Amino acid sequence: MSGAGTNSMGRRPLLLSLIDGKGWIFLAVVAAAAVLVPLLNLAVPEGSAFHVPTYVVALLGKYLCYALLALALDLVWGYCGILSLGHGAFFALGGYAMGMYLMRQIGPRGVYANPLLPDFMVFLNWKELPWYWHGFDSFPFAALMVLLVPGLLALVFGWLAFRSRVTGVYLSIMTQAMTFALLLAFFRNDMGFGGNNGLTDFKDILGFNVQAQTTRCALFVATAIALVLGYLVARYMVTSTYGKVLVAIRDAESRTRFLGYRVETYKVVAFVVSAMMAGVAGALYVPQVGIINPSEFSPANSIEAVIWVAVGGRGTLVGAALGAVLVNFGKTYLTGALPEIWLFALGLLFVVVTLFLPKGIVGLLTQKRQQRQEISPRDESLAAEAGIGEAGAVEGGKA
Amino acid sequence: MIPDRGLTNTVLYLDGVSKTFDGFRAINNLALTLEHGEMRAIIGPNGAGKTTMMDIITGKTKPDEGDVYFDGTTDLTTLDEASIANLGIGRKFQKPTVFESHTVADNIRLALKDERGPWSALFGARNRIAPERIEHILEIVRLIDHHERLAADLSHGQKQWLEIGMLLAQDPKLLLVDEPVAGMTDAETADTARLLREIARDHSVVVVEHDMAFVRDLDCKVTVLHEGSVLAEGTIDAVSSNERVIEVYLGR
Amino acid sequence: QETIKVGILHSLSGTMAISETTLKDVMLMLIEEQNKKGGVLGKKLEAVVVDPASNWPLFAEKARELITKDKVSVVFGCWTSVSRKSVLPVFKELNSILFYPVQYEGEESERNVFYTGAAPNQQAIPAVDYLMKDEGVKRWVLAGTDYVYPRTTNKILEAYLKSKGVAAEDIMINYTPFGHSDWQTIVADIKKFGSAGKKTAVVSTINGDANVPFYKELGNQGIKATDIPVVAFSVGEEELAGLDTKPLVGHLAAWNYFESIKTPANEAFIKAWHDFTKNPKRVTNDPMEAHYIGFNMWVKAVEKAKSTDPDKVIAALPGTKQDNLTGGTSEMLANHHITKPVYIGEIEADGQFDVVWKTTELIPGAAWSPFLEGSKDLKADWVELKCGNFNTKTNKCGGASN
Amino acid sequence: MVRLFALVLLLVGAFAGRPACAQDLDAALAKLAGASGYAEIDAGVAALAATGSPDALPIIEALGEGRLYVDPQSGVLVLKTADGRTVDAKSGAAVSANAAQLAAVRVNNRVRRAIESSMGALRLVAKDSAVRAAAADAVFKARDPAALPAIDRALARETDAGVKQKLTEAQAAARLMDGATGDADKIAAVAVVSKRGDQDALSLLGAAGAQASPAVKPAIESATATIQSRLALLENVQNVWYGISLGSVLLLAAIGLAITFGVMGIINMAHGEMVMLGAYTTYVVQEASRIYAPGLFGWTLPVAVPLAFLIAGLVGVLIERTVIRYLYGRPLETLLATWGISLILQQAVRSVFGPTNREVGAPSYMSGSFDVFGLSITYGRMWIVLFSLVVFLGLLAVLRGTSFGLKMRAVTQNRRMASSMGIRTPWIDTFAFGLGSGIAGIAGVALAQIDNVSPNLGQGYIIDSFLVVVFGGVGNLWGTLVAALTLGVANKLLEPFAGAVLGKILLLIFIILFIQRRPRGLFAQKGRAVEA
Amino acid sequence: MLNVEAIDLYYGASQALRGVSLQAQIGQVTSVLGRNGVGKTSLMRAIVGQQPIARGAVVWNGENISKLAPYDRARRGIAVVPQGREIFPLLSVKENLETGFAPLPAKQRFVPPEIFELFPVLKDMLGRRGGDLSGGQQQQLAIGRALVTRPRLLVLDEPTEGIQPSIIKQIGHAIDTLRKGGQMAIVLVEQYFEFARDLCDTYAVMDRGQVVLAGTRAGMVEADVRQRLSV
Ligand SMILES: Nc1ncnc2c1ncn2[C@@H]1O[C@H](COP(=O)(O)OP(=O)(O)OP(=O)(O)O)[C@@H](O)[C@H]1O
Ligand SMILES: Nc1ncnc2c1ncn2[C@@H]1O[C@H](COP(=O)(O)OP(=O)(O)OP(=O)(O)O)[C@@H](O)[C@H]1O
Ligand SMILES: [Mg+2]
Ligand SMILES: [Mg+2]
Repeated sequence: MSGAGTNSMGRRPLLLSLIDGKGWIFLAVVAAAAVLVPLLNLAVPEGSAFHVPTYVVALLGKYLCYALLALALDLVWGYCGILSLGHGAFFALGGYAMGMYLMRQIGPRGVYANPLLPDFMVFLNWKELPWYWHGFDSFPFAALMVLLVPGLLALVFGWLAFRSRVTGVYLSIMTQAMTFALLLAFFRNDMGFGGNNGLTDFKDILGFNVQAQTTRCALFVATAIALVLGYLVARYMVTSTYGKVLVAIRDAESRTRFLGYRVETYKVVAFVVSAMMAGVAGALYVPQVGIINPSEFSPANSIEAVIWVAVGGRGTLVGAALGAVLVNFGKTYLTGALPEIWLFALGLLFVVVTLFLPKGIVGLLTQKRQQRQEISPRDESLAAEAGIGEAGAVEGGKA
Repeated sequence: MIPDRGLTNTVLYLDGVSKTFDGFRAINNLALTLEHGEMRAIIGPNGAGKTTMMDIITGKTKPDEGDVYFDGTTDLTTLDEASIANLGIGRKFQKPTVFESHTVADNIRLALKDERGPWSALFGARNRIAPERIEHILEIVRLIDHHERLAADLSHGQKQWLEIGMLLAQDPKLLLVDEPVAGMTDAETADTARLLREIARDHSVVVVEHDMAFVRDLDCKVTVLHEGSVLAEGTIDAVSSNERVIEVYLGR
Repeated sequence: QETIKVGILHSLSGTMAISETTLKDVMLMLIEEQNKKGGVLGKKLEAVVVDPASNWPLFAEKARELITKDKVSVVFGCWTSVSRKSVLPVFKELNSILFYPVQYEGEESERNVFYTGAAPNQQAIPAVDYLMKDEGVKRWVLAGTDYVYPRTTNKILEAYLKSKGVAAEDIMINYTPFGHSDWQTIVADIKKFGSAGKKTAVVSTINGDANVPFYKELGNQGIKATDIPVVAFSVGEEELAGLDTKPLVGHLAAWNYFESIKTPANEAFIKAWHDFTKNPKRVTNDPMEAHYIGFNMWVKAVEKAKSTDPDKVIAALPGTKQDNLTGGTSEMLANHHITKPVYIGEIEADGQFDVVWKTTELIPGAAWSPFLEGSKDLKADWVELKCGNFNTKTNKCGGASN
Repeated sequence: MVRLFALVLLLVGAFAGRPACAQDLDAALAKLAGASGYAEIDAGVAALAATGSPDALPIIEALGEGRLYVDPQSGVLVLKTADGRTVDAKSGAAVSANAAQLAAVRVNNRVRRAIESSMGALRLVAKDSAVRAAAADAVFKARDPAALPAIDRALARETDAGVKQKLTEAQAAARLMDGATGDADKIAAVAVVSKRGDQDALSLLGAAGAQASPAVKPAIESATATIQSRLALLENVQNVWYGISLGSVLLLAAIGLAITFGVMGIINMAHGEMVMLGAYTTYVVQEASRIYAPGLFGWTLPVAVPLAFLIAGLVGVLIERTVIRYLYGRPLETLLATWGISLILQQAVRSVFGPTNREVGAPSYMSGSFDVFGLSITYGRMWIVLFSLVVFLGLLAVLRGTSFGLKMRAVTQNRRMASSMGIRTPWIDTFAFGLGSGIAGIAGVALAQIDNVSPNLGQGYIIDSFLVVVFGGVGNLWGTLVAALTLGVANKLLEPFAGAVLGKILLLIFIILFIQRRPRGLFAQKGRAVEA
Repeated sequence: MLNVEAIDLYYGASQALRGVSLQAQIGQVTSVLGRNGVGKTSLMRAIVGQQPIARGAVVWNGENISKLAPYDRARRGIAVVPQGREIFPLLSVKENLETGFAPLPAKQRFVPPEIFELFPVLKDMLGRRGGDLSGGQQQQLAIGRALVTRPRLLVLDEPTEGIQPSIIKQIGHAIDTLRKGGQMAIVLVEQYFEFARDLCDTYAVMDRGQVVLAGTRAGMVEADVRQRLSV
């Protein structure tokens, strides 16, 4: 008997206590990818078997962006029980901030050769740049906005919702309503974000051609770094006492209050950090895929992100990232290989994962530690968290 | 209404408190005062309003009318749960509620008295809590062998103990303990009484129980609630020989 | 045996599958037929089908995959403008060829893209002309889905109508979201607008799915074509197949092709289509014809260039001629648009269109509209000027650097 | 057109007077048969109508319905009768003609209008009073002074009060546009029109005002103002009705979800696909009717409703048995699984029925509209509103009036304990999910009337459905009803000011803010029980 | 009669019961005693089927019911008052009681009036949601609910928890009456030693997942039992 709490934090060096076994594997894989992929793309000649084609670099870059988004989502969902069905909104806002910067970089090279206005504005007879477009020609400003805009939205939304104790499905559906409202708003051409067509036809980023092979590799590496940083930040948060409080909130929100924790501030902090991470993911995504358009706000996209997390394993961080990469790889592969019936395959995959891997892929790997019975109390607490606890009554007692 | 000067010495002051749920008066013009360092046992029939009273004190329920003051000056009716807890009011719930996906040790860790803000939780002292403090408490509540288990896996009685441990860890000025010995063996009950008496030396304690032997062990003033207001108050012997108390509560 | 690969980039799932799946099928048919004729340059053609799933970034990704991984020589694909915009940079970067078969808002001419659908001047303007002259329409409702194609088309039409002396209060413009399904208020508004005593018509750029509930509501509120005709640019045979057309008889559509036009070429095409799909009820429509024209032009250009090398094919395409299905010969122009006839058809009870008007000659597609401020000075010419947006005022090729 | 109309009316007069002239008919038919271009066909119709021959009406009718052909060899007009025989247009004698060779006489909107008005006038003296009323309405809208004599005559003969009123209005309209009518008559006419008070009256007054004499003008102006204010009021009422009908659609879409999600706690992303299955069932039923029993088309919806319930319900049962039942106690995972199922169902329908829209028609009782106090209500919408209420009440009865409802709620609140109370939990789960799915299927039948029947149908409703259920308060059926109607009406009241897009955005923001005040929906459960 | 034959029960990897055997005769009360966490509740769950057993058998009236679902056991006359009350929070008191109708034939579907005599408060609160009741009221409801099913085996897991003394006495009387009716076997888990002792015919004391002491009330040595119950 070693006594309680020997593994408590603060006794071990920070990094060691921060990262567990699967974390190391994850970091190693991402780091290896960050080094190898550009190397094999740039240094190995095209004919060689080891050459990584540029399109694969772009593809992997996209997956990593999704992985970061999934990570952000897992932080709030896995650890704090906030099932956000609107995280795509933060991703898209980050994307738009970056997109606006990229648009401004086009300068007079647009089809109408207007030095100030992006093509779609000329096209719709806009005479001057709307005020909210100012400043986006500067990268630092845009980068700031990538963090600030999603963060601010999360702050306002979160502050309102958490203070009013909107929880469970109510919160989920409100996040969905939020992203849906943004979707409709960005669709409107009058909003000045290019309407349905969105922002596209980018030329330069920081003076480098976005389509150049080297730029792509650089963007890939930047994404990998962002993912690692995102992982470390998230990991730091969840392993600190803060993370324990988050989990406590997830399990029994009101009990946490009676211990004196301000649940709403804890939630808002997690939500804002998560939104900023999602924003960064979106910002890195845009130059790599070459377009940002309102469909990124579509509720289905956000739901898909939730699904990546679930497939990988909720509440594991690494699992979220893994799920994002795997599902998207599956999608890429299946849409090419089985274009006519890939939805069957994907749908089946989701069903099978839920039935046979209740804790996701990562759960499968670490399963032996916690085999669980059919209905254990913890499942019920999950139910309560989803707001299903109160879902039972069609008519209240007094109806 | 601000309580008069003489009451500033009270740790808890309730007066004229009422609470109605859908037309049902659960608390009815309730008055209760608790001195600093006092222990008080509260008994009363099921549904008398004991738990509701605790709900009102801890901010879970807002009273329809009446004064609720802590430390003589702080109006509790205007504060939320977290602020009240941070004033130094801790509570054990009637139905044990613990953090099921945390280990027993972490449950205690989260309860330990310390800064409660997210910054301190992220960067501050909360990450450097000495394990001895946790061990000490687990020792007291006899869960030391279970410290690594998830709270979800505890039996009902073990959860009761864990909640008592969390209350101890919180080290509040005022402890509200709702049915602490339900589901404990007689020996454990006696232990718990001893533990509470010890705590009461430098804390104020309100205990709700139906176990008369336990209440007797506590050896303190007893308040009997009935239909939301005080029916009788006094020593255990005095109240248990009160005819009304026998009629509505103890039975013959 | 070595083959020439042809990429097909149409959504087979998601919201656009409704429209695009047919185009994938017609491409497969055309390729099969060409192979029966011996293929191209002595090689067989091989179709590579992918599903971009109505997801715009996925369009770009799949385009990249087709070009770099599958090494296709040409891609036929896209429907929405945004999907085209999404793949554009990819085609430019990797220097490949895209044939785009759908009517669109114009304002674009790219070296790597060939636009076989109608530009606004090949659809919208003739339709309005017809209504004005033949139906005596004086009041106009421009109803559209809120995205770039309707916005632009309506801008062009508004300018055009005003130039014809239509007063501002006689034009009502209305935008709705994608997939709008509750049309009660708007149809009632149209009815109200139309009861001001002047002959009124609706010019609809309502997109895709929203059309069915729109027409159903028109029928329910009893707006008949004889009262307020609706002329649509996105409603073709395929869309009508999902509607009970009896209440809609007489409403109009403007296209460059109708299945009902009786020419030997068209009849052969329809027969081949029915045989290929083994479904005698499958209808044909305008974008299918656009692919037919585009595909044949590409074949001719490849044969002319004796190579599938994109640069050579791009150079060979302008000037290529191809008989269209409705009688007449379309030509690929230097601005990468083609010449097309314009037909106005009235909806018939059997879900087909009855052509009530057509242009006497083929109309050349214009990339840039003279009715728009920003583009009236622009000119596209990939043969002489090698520029898609040459500014005739400054004599410079705008945005040429890329 | 006006000219044509005059002709027709002349001829209406002629009916009473002299017998039709056979040569006129021959000439007119020849004209029609030889016509090239719409203008000539138009003229042919006019000539035909002008003959006043009783034989003209069926020919014009056939033309309007596209059943009139020219035999290119003989140049004779033939028509196909309703039962498919080919007969000589004039004599009605059967002719044997090669159907493929016959060239249809073509119509466009212009010709169609001519046909309509000529038939309208011909029908002013028809036997059926409904036909006469419709004809009078058409004449009102045409407001042609030349029609005055015919109207007067018809008025004199008219016995039906309703038709008489309509004829009076038509007369007033014609008088207002007539230069020859005196000011006093005109002012009287204004009064008649003003009483009618609808959009058509307003547009008539607008047109009349332009050519009115100074004496009449004030009357017209004040009448216009009255009508306008009345219409403005009416418009609000009309918008509320639109809102209710939108609300009923939302209710239908959401009500099944109120069970699978609201009561059972399954985050059922495949709900929309159940609605879609119901819609496709309707399509299949109608298709079968089209092929096998065209006469029974009106019955397709009553047949489709139970069938859709069964099919969607069975699919629901299947899903529950194979997937969902392993997920109780893991509500969040149901999101993942049902999302997968929804993809599969979508693709399955796409594979079976193809990706394009399928045609679901409206039986006669579902089409058209009627007026109550100037409010125009379409039959389809009215039935849908009623239908949604019936479904709602039916469900309410099942949940409150039967032990099934109680068991279902017990099972979701505490599965283990419910089982120990002797409730067959698996059965309850299966039936409940089947019921929710079945009701979604029923909704599909109704939604097929107003929306696309395509594999994407369900996706269009899923977000709104969740929003409605949550806004109303999860688990509260009344809440679902109120939420659906509130959202519907709010949407429709916002739309005229903000437009469809902005209106929807504002509504979403409103909901988000509203939930801050009531974090558990409109009909929130409160108290200890909820937190327990 | 109930016969629990050497059952093992696991929660995941951890074993909660090791070869536990227990008998309960019709017309008798069998008390199960033990400290916290020794496996009493686990044993009850095994009997009513809320937790599967790994080995051994639960035999009720000669039938091995080990594999039956809880609702099938309920249909064979087994009812449970679980630890922690587990009432349906959003159902009204009336509805909570009516859940007990499920295994009953139609003519027995009413709440026996004795239940309201025993717990008058339930009658006053029929319309209130179960979850709104006070702790003790919920416990009374849980007992009442079990009695609605007219059980022949009644499993009571700490039924007096949170109940006021006068009603505890009444519950004692009620259990006594039920026993005397001779129709019912009663298994009672109780920490309140005197209560358990006074009521039982036979008893079993558990420790660490095993039965360590068992016998009839007559042969009970109180000191031994008390020692097992203290720490
Ligand atoms: N939200 C509510 N709605 C309706 N009634 C309520 C609500 N909360 C409490 N009550 C009622 O108020 C009364 C007081 O309940 P309370 O829980 O305070 O009793 P108690 O004294 O703690 O009883 P016990 O000894 O059984 O725990 C009870 O009758 C209960 O049913
Ligand atoms: N759901 C569960 N998952 C894992 N372990 C559990 C679970 N429930 C109980 N246990 C463990 O099984 C053992 C026996 O628990 P049980 O609940 O049967 O005890 P008990 O005798 O009823 O105790 P109490 O008097 O506290 O109610 C305990 O060690 C407990 O920690
Ligand atoms: Mg209590
Ligand atoms: Mg127990």
